[in-house]
Amino acid sequence: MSSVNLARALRAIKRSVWVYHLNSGSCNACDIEILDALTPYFDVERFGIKLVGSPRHADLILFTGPVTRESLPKVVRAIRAMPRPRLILVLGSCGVSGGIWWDTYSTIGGFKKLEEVLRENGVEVDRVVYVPGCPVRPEAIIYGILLLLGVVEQKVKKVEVVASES
Amino acid sequence: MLHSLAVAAIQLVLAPVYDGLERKVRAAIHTRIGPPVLQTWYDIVKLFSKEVVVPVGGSWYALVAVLEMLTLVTASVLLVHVSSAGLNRAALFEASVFIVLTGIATTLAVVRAVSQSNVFSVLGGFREFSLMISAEPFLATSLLLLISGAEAPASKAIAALVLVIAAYVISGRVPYDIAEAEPELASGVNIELAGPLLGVATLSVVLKKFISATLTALALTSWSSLVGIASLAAAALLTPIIWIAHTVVGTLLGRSRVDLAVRFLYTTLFILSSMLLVSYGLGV
Amino acid sequence: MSKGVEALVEMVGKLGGAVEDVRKSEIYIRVPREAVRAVAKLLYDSGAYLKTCAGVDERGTSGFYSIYYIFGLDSHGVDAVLKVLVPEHDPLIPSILPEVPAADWCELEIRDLLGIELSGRLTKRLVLPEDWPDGVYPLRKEFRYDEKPPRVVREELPEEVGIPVGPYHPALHEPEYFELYVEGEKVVDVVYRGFHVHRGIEKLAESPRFTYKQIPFLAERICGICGFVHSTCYVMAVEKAAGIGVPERAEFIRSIVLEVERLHSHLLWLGVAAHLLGYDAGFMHTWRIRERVMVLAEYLTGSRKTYGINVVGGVRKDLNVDKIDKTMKTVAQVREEFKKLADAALSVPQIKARAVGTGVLTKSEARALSVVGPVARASGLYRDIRKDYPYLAYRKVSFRVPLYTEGDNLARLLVRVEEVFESIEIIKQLIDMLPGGGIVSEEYEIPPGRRAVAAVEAPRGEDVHFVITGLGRPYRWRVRAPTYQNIPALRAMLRGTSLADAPLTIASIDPCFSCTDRVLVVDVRSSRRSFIKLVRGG
Amino acid sequence: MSIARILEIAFRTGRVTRKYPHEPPLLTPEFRGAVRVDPSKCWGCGACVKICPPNALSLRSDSGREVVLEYFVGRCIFCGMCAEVCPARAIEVTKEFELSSTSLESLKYGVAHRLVRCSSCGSLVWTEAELRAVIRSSPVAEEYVVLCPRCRKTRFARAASIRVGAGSE
Repeated sequence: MSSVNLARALRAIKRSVWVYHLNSGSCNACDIEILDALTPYFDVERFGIKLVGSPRHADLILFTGPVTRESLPKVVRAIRAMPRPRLILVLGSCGVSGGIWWDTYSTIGGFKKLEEVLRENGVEVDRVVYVPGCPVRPEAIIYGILLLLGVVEQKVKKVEVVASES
Repeated sequence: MLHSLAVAAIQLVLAPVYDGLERKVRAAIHTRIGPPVLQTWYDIVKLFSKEVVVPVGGSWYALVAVLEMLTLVTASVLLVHVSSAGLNRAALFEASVFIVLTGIATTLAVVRAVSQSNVFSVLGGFREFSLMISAEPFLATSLLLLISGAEAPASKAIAALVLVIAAYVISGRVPYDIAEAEPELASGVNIELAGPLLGVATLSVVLKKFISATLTALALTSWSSLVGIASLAAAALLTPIIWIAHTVVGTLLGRSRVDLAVRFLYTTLFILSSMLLVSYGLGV
Repeated sequence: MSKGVEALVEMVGKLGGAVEDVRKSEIYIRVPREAVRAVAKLLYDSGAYLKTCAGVDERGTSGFYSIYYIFGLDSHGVDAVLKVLVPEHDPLIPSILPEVPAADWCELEIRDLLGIELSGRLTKRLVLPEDWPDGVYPLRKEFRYDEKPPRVVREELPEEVGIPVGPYHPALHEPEYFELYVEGEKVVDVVYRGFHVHRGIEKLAESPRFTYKQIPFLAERICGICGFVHSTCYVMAVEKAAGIGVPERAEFIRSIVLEVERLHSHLLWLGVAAHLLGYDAGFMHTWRIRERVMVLAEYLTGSRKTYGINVVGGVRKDLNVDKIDKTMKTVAQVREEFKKLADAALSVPQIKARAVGTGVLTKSEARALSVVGPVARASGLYRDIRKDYPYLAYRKVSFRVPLYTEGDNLARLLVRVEEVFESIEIIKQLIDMLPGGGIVSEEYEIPPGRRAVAAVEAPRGEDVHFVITGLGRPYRWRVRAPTYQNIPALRAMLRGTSLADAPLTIASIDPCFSCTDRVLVVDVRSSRRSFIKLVRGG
Repeated sequence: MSIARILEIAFRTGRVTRKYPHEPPLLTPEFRGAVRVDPSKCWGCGACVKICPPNALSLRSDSGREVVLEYFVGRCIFCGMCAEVCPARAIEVTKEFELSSTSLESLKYGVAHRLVRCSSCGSLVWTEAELRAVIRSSPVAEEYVVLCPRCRKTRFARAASIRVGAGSE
């Protein structure tokens, strides 16, 4: 598929989102919160969200971790295996920006850098939503997915104000 | 013919709804809300809207998946015939063909799985095969005996019991979901499928559950003398109830291991079937 | 020093060891390079466990590389720390692996990160990424923490063809994996391929980006499940090294939060175990109960997971009446609910059938590999840091250490079930005895060149931190997580089990970086090493 | 049948699911979410930048005439240390966790501070806000306030030496 009708694809998965969890070397905190989102208090199955075992089955990748050097090639392969449109929810401050490890020798520093590598390898990503948190709360994960599907509005925006005495 | 097509269509529509109901009930036992009742339908519709990824083995492989689903639909329609005949000798032919077709469907699934170079898929295929040989022969015996006139109460009861157990096994629920056991095989036999093909496979899965529930309904109504529409109605009413009962049983148990499962099923079903043959022979 | 320890030290002296420093719970002994193997054998044979070994680039201060071997004399509550000097021009140490099987990984790590060669054993790359160039050693001081050496393309091993399909199980996703060699459905051998989560933490802590005050937050992110253990262990090591007194109330708060963490961690694991056994109702209900603990943790500390309340000298958040009340209520509820659930779950026939007699680790294997935590306790080793080296408020509470001798998956499961109840009792006692006063002492100085070993009993077992202080930040900070010690035991546990039981067995050590989801299966019967590829044709 | 006891547990417990986002999240009063920098209080001193473990807070100076304190919530670890060390109490830890965004840029929040020239050497050292805070809080002689620390030191040393008579030698 060369071009992807994103709006149509999003409409198609609105009631049934199958997610694949991809960990690129995170500390596990975001990962257990992903699991937590499945359990009774949060129960993401009520939105039709289901965790699947293979990127082939996935509509959306839940991406965690700062992308360690060792995991990089494997992460690229996993994302490539996902059918288009490739939707990615980047969870946690590590994934978003490399987090506390953003400049160490054995991580590449988050999804932004990974995107470059993906592009070099000819793997296109169709839509990315960043979900900061350390770790991300289950509710933040739900919010992120709903934002990606266009159900809720984005709350944050870039702000730069001039300091002033009130 | 038209009648059969209508039956097939109704089943195809209903089975995913029942599956949605199953997920809802399971969620309730988990103390959570769970998905909408139509969730399985949403899943299938979505899968059909996705890109077709032809797995290794090419279109032949895809054909096997579709064929498997069609076989199951046919088997399911035949089962309805058997049921409307009220477990009568008249339906012996349909019942025999039904048994052959379920066997073919499982074989197709196994072939599809083991033809992959994916080890998980291959292992899943072998597990499916082990389960098949430990359940389907007994299913065949008990069903045929019930139809061909096991009149005596003891024989009838044992045959019904064997049928209930075997039917549960082919429903593919815990503890017998080992062919796709997620933890070790990551959806095993279906691992290589995606998009519409996975949708077809999902339909196969729910159809198997449908067949399983109908078979159980048959076993339970084998005492009644309902025929025709009345018998159909009874089966139609019982099917969702049995489906839910199956669900509850599934939630209470853990997954078995292939060697344990085969040993357990073989010993249990073998003993029961032997008793059945003896009682049938004695006419009690 | 007790009599037994004295006698031991004397024997070490005869082999050439010289006592450098004797502290309350540590003895530092300088050992000549040639004698290290003999000394290690002596200590190991006399019942000591190897806690870890650590290489330090001390060329800047002493002109040598130093290798520290930390042996735990558990029955005396004392650590014997051997120090071996390695000259710069001859970076080689004799391996102690033949005497101490537990030294396997930490020796390889020294080789990888510090470039010290090992004699008398097989070596391979363990920690550094596959594409890392040879001759670049991150823990040498001249290496900058944010250097990114160029990729080296090595001949790709068949193992590297791809991530094996999918997460091996959806419960514990991490890019770690094992290669299971199977015969039909039976596992005949296991090779661990891991360290995908190597993030360079120890080096980062030495970098100018961090100070003593900030490292607890870094330590907490070593592991997202038992992070508080790491931050506690780090601050304890620094406090011990610098002789900083911590208010008693802070010690109590740390202990309470540690036990809260153990509760959530054990419940997490038990839920995952239920899921692995296909008993999803057990998973859902366990996690429902666990959610109460998560909410409590957030209420006590401000975060559901990475609590962030540890600082050198104490804690940042105090307990008040409301929090105490909520804690007592929560643990009482958890106790009641979990009791009922455990009864129901343990009666599920498949759980018994699949956990009994699978993944057995015998006591002698457990001893040889110095395994820790519930894994050790399930194999009949009475090891618990809270009892052996009492720290924080643990010397003031009474609790039982569950002990099983079967060494199978069920034993490890039951140890954790019982520990849930013990943790609840500990929390209740600590709350009852909670002393008043401040929660942090801020008047302190951390002089450089001090050393200390601290250990904390994490949910997964003993966590060890070794600190050498420096200016503004540690000169060297060595972390040894419990899983590090337990993973090598998996080889013994997995051999002979069936493939279906492999996930539970791997999970049964409660791996911190759980490895179960990346497994390569190789069928040796068909003599075809059929690696699983993720990507086909695309 | 004790395996069926799970049904009883389930029945007694009922449904525990929170219908987030239609129901409020499971937050406690202690939860640490994103921090908020109050532009009317911030001095731009950089104490928070120094303590921030992941470098989520930074001071950047594009033009040289101003510095911007930038908070990048995408790197924040929500430890709240910045709020603890802020001398102006300008940083507040909020309960905000719905921070999802389709771009990294919208995760940034900046407070720009104009810099003040040292009246003696002309170098840019203080921010306006810092200067105001200094004037408010400490009784520094007017002439020192507008100086950079270096010039202050020289000026003070000269003044002191005059006072003790060292200058007259």
